[in-house]
Amino acid sequence: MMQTELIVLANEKIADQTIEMQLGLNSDNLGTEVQKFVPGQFLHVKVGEADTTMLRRPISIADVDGNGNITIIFKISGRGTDMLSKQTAGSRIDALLPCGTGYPVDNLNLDTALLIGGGIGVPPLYYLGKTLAARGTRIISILGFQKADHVFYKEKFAELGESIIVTDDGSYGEKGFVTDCLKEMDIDFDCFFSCGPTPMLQAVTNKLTGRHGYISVEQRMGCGIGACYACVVPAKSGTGFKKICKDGPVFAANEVSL
Amino acid sequence: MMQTELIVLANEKIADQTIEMQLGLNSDNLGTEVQKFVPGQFLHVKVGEADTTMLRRPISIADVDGNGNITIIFKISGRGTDMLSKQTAGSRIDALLPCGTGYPVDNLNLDTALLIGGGIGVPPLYYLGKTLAARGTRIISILGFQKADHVFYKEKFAELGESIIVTDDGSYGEKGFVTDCLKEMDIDFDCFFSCGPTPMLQAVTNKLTGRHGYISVEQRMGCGIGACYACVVPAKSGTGFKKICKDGPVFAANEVSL
Amino acid sequence: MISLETKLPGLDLKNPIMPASGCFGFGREFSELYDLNKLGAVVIKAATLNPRYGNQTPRVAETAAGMLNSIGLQNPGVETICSEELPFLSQFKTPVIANVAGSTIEEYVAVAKRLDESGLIQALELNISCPNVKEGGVQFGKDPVLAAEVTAQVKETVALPVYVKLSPNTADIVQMAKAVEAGGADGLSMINTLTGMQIDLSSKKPLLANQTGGLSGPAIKPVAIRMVYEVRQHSGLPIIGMGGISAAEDVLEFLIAGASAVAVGTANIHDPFACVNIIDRLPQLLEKYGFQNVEEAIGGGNRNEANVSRS
Amino acid sequence: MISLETKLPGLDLKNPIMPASGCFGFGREFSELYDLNKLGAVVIKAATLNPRYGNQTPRVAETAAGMLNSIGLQNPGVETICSEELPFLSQFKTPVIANVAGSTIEEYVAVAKRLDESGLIQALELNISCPNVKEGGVQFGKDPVLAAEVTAQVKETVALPVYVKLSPNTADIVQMAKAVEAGGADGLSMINTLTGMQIDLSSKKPLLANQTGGLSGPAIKPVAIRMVYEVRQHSGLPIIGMGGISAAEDVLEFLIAGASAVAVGTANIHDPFACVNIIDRLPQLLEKYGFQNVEEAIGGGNRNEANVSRS
Ligand SMILES: Cc1cc2nc3c(=O)[nH]c(=O)nc-3n(C[C@H](O)[C@H](O)[C@H](O)COP(=O)(O)OP(=O)(O)OC[C@H]3O[C@@H](n4cnc5c(N)ncnc54)[C@H](O)[C@@H]3O)c2cc1C
Ligand SMILES: Cc1cc2nc3c(=O)[nH]c(=O)nc-3n(C[C@H](O)[C@H](O)[C@H](O)COP(=O)(O)OP(=O)(O)OC[C@H]3O[C@@H](n4cnc5c(N)ncnc54)[C@H](O)[C@@H]3O)c2cc1C
Ligand SMILES: Cc1cc2nc3c(=O)[nH]c(=O)nc-3n(C[C@H](O)[C@H](O)[C@H](O)COP(=O)(O)O)c2cc1C
Ligand SMILES: Cc1cc2nc3c(=O)[nH]c(=O)nc-3n(C[C@H](O)[C@H](O)[C@H](O)COP(=O)(O)O)c2cc1C
Ligand code: FES
Ligand code: FES
Repeated sequence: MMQTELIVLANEKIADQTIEMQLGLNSDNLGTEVQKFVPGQFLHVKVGEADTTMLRRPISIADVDGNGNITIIFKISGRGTDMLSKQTAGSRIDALLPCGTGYPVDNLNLDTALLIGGGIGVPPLYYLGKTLAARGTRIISILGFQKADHVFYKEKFAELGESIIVTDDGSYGEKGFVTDCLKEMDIDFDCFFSCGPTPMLQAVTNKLTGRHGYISVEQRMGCGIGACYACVVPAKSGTGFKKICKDGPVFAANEVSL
Repeated sequence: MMQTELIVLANEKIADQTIEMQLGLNSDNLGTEVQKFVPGQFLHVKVGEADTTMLRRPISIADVDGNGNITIIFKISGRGTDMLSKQTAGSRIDALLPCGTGYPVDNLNLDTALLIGGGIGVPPLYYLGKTLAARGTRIISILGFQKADHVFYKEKFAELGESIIVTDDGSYGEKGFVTDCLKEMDIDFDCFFSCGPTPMLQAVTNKLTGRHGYISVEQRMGCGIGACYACVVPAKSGTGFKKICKDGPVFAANEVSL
Repeated sequence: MISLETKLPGLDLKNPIMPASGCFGFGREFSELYDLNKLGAVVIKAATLNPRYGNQTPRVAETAAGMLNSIGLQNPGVETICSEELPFLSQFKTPVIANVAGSTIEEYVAVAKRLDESGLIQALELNISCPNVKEGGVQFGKDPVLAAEVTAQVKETVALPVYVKLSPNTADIVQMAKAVEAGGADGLSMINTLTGMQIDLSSKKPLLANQTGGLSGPAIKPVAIRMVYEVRQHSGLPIIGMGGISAAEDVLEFLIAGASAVAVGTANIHDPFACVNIIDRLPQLLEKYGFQNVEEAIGGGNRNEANVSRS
Repeated sequence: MISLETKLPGLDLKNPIMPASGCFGFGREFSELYDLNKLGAVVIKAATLNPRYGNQTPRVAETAAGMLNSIGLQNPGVETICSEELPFLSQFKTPVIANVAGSTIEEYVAVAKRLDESGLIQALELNISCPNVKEGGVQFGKDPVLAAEVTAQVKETVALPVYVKLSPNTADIVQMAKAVEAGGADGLSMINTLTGMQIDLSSKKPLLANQTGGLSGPAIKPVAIRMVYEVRQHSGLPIIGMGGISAAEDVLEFLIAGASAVAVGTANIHDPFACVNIIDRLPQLLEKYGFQNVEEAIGGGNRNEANVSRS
């Protein structure tokens, strides 16, 4: 984990209030480091100074390309993401990276992976899907968005495999929640991977109890590196706890109590 | 007095850490209003948001041109003036204006005016000198600066009349303080006008006790409009007080206790 | 149409926004900028029995998301206020709340009485919390017994509703609130400033001539919200909330925490149109968060906690 | 060469900068970013007798120039801290100060004793000021008699120097300082956080699960400076100053106000290199303001006030 300045290479609006940002490294030496970043890990981004925005914002790694450039996708949902969205090509962004523990892709040997994402939980699943697909895993994705103009990366996920999109109001794809799809369809998969708001994760893990799977958990964070205890989640086994920013954000589905 | 947005027309460094900035009005209707601004009045400038810089910065009007454009000259001496110095052509600046009571130029009929300025107290004297000169008054100015690279507007003051420049270290003009010049020279004048740091004003008023004159007083300000009582100075006559931002910053030399 | 009306003892407010005492003088300067009829009420600068010059300058310093002031209750004295300032304000259809300070109970009572008799104000705000002058009532603000006593004596003398302005420089704000409630207060104003200091690195001394000053502005908002919320759980008195309000969102935070109206102080210094901008924005914001009117938002956060006791 | 060395009871510091308790865990994470030998000292997260899970999440909120936290003294318990965390820190040539919390005097004493016996720390910091757990010692921080008592009993039990960490949520910080001085404290740490709250407009409830949290960051610096300055006038105890430090200028402000060393809390969360950046910048800044070394700057603002009494 390191602190570095990333350089904004591109800033594009890809859906309502949703920005895709390409970030480059300020040193070539780091390129190979970035290649080792694991899907599910995140950047902890300083979006302003202490007087405007004291806390860093956690944003998932949505992709890493062959040059070590990083893609993030985020929704403008408050002051910090609004400030971040105004950073254009050439701006420098202070980030801690890579933060947290991602999906254990190296230890998995899967035929079929089911990705279940909701809203701003979708971005890390793209990097995950791409990584798994490159290893020959078949990818099925179910992605939920609020409505049509919130949808992004539909083509990109379609390229990875079968992809179903649902919207809360049916304005794009199926109407309903991702869990409705789980109910209706009889999908064959070895392992599921889910990222999205906590109520969605609860619904998904309830529906898929007993299945092998991983979830990525959200929480308000302080340090983002495991030092402040802001972001804990109770471990399912007894009285312990896990730090989302360090032990997570990815946990085995049966590891933590949501 | 009004609140308005001024548009930065030009931003030029004219001496060490010293910026000359041209500000235009965002509406043509105000042009004639600005022509009425009195030398010695100031702008109360919002240099950032409440979380970075809560208090506005008072900056004197250094000139007003025929189009109603305003010139300010300021020294970068802290966070606020540093932020202000970064505003380039096209930026908009929220200002209260005109603030305070200026030199009573309309009520004066002078043969010779002596302007005594120090450092960032020099700017308002330029607008004063220009206004008086236009009415046929002979202008003599004594301007003090720290050292050579702090000097600005020497040609402009020379155009107005006789102009003596002193620096603390003698690196430009005479070595010493403005009061040294007062001592050495036998200047004939009807009225003096002084603006600069409080110790200088004290020295000047001591030296020129009994002479007809005006001084412009500095103090840390809150509202800048007379509502908060941050900026008072004791009146010489007994127990009263004056608000620098409203009754001043210009006072008759014997009106207030420094 | 979202209604902004709210009622407090003695005050029928067209909207819950008023400038806080000390940041608005006696209204004259602001009346050059906008129509004071737009305001819910006006709270004037503290009045004392005799004119006060206040502290030495410098009196203000800028801090992170806030400021320090050590004005020291400068004011022309209650007599001049009644004869010269209040008549000016009475041209507006906006209730006036007079902030009262003193060094002794007798002074509080005398000032309150004079203001009451003037017939030109609608409520009193007892400032038992000015941190900037030793004899500025701050001892009343730290001691619940004294606080109750000064409240009771003023209440005995005047017919006007009495709001007591509490200091945040206390370990137990609820105790103070209950004390003045027992003393007969009609409402609470909270909070005044937190005592703070800034060191000037060049002179190696406190920047303010008075050494300490009162911290205000967004920096203190979390403390103010906490105190309003806590007091609301334990006292039935209506609260005029303040401390760091600079946007309509902040007003809503105070209303939900339990304030029935709010005062805006420091924000006026940063932006003299702060109050009117907030008033203009408030209806839209209430609507966004599902409130039909201001009354509905008040205490919105405490609904589930049920019993607001009157103990 | 400007010397940054400063001496406090039990602590020979190579520089006056240490991370504040709770913002640095037990140092492991930060040791991945820089060499902890650079620090003047390390203050570890609060230790209690048994492991504590702490409060529910969310536990942090952002405020104007600050943040609220309601961690609630989560820690693995003093036993695990001694066996697993302190040995890690002892590889560095940097003194370790252990922050001690408890619900009873007995718990404070037991935790302090265990830490003392470990031989792995250089000083204790009694946290009698955590606002985030009812049984977190906060009652000790509000009551001078209890504060003196817990200090005295810990002092009786341990050989290590004892610093007592004071809460700013009090009407009279000097009284608290004098009480713990009388109880035998070797030094003071000040300040802990101010109790605050944020309302989440969407849910219409306090954002933090614990409702209230501790306000820290630049927002509170003026309160901290004032308290350090006031206490310095009335107590001879050395002070570790903290509250809102994010730059070397802030450190100098604390030193001049009367602190002998400082702790940096929230700034580490904003920028994990905050402490080392400040340490790097400090010599140049001391020079700029005419100080030959850190010792000279301490209390620089109080020189004319003369007699720092020991009463
Ligand atoms: C591990 C992790 C990965 C994430 N990845 C992404 C991503 O790839 N794309 C994306 O759009 N969003 C992502 N989020 C959510 C993102 O962090 C929040 O939307 C963002 O912090 C909101 O900041 P703001 O300034 O816009 O909102 P504000 O409301 O101004 O934020 C105030 C504070 O609350 C925190 N906060 C508010 N909402 C959230 C939230 N949902 N989760 C965590 N903290 C929050 C902020 O970080 C900040 O500290 C992720 C969150 C986590 C924990
Ligand atoms: C009526 C008046 C007219 C002025 N005209 C000019 C001018 O034309 N050109 C110019 O360069 N300067 C002028 N000044 C001084 C100018 O206001 C300060 O230099 C400026 O406010 C410093 O702000 P800062 O952010 O750079 O410093 P900081 O130290 O960051 O300021 C912190 C706070 O202190 C206040 N402050 C600091 N120094 C002064 C000071 N000398 N006077 C008043 N407030 C101060 C600031 O306004 C701010 O509130 C004038 C001051 C007054 C009172
Ligand atoms: C410059 C200034 C002067 C003040 N004068 C008074 C006063 O005379 N009486 C009083 O009760 N409060 C006074 N206050 C406190 C404010 O009324 C208010 O309680 C406090 O500033 C918190 O609100 P804010 O953060 O919106 O400023 C003053 C505050 C400031 C900044
Ligand atoms: C996340 C967090 C956790 C904290 N935990 C503790 C703690 O365990 N013990 C303690 O004495 N203080 C704790 N504090 C208080 C800090 O040590 C410090 O006193 C306070 O935050 C003020 O300093 P700052 O403004 O630099 O953060 C904590 C503060 C924060 C922000
Ligand atoms: S955010 Fe600090 S421990 Fe996770
Ligand atoms: S600055 Fe407010 S009265 Fe002058």
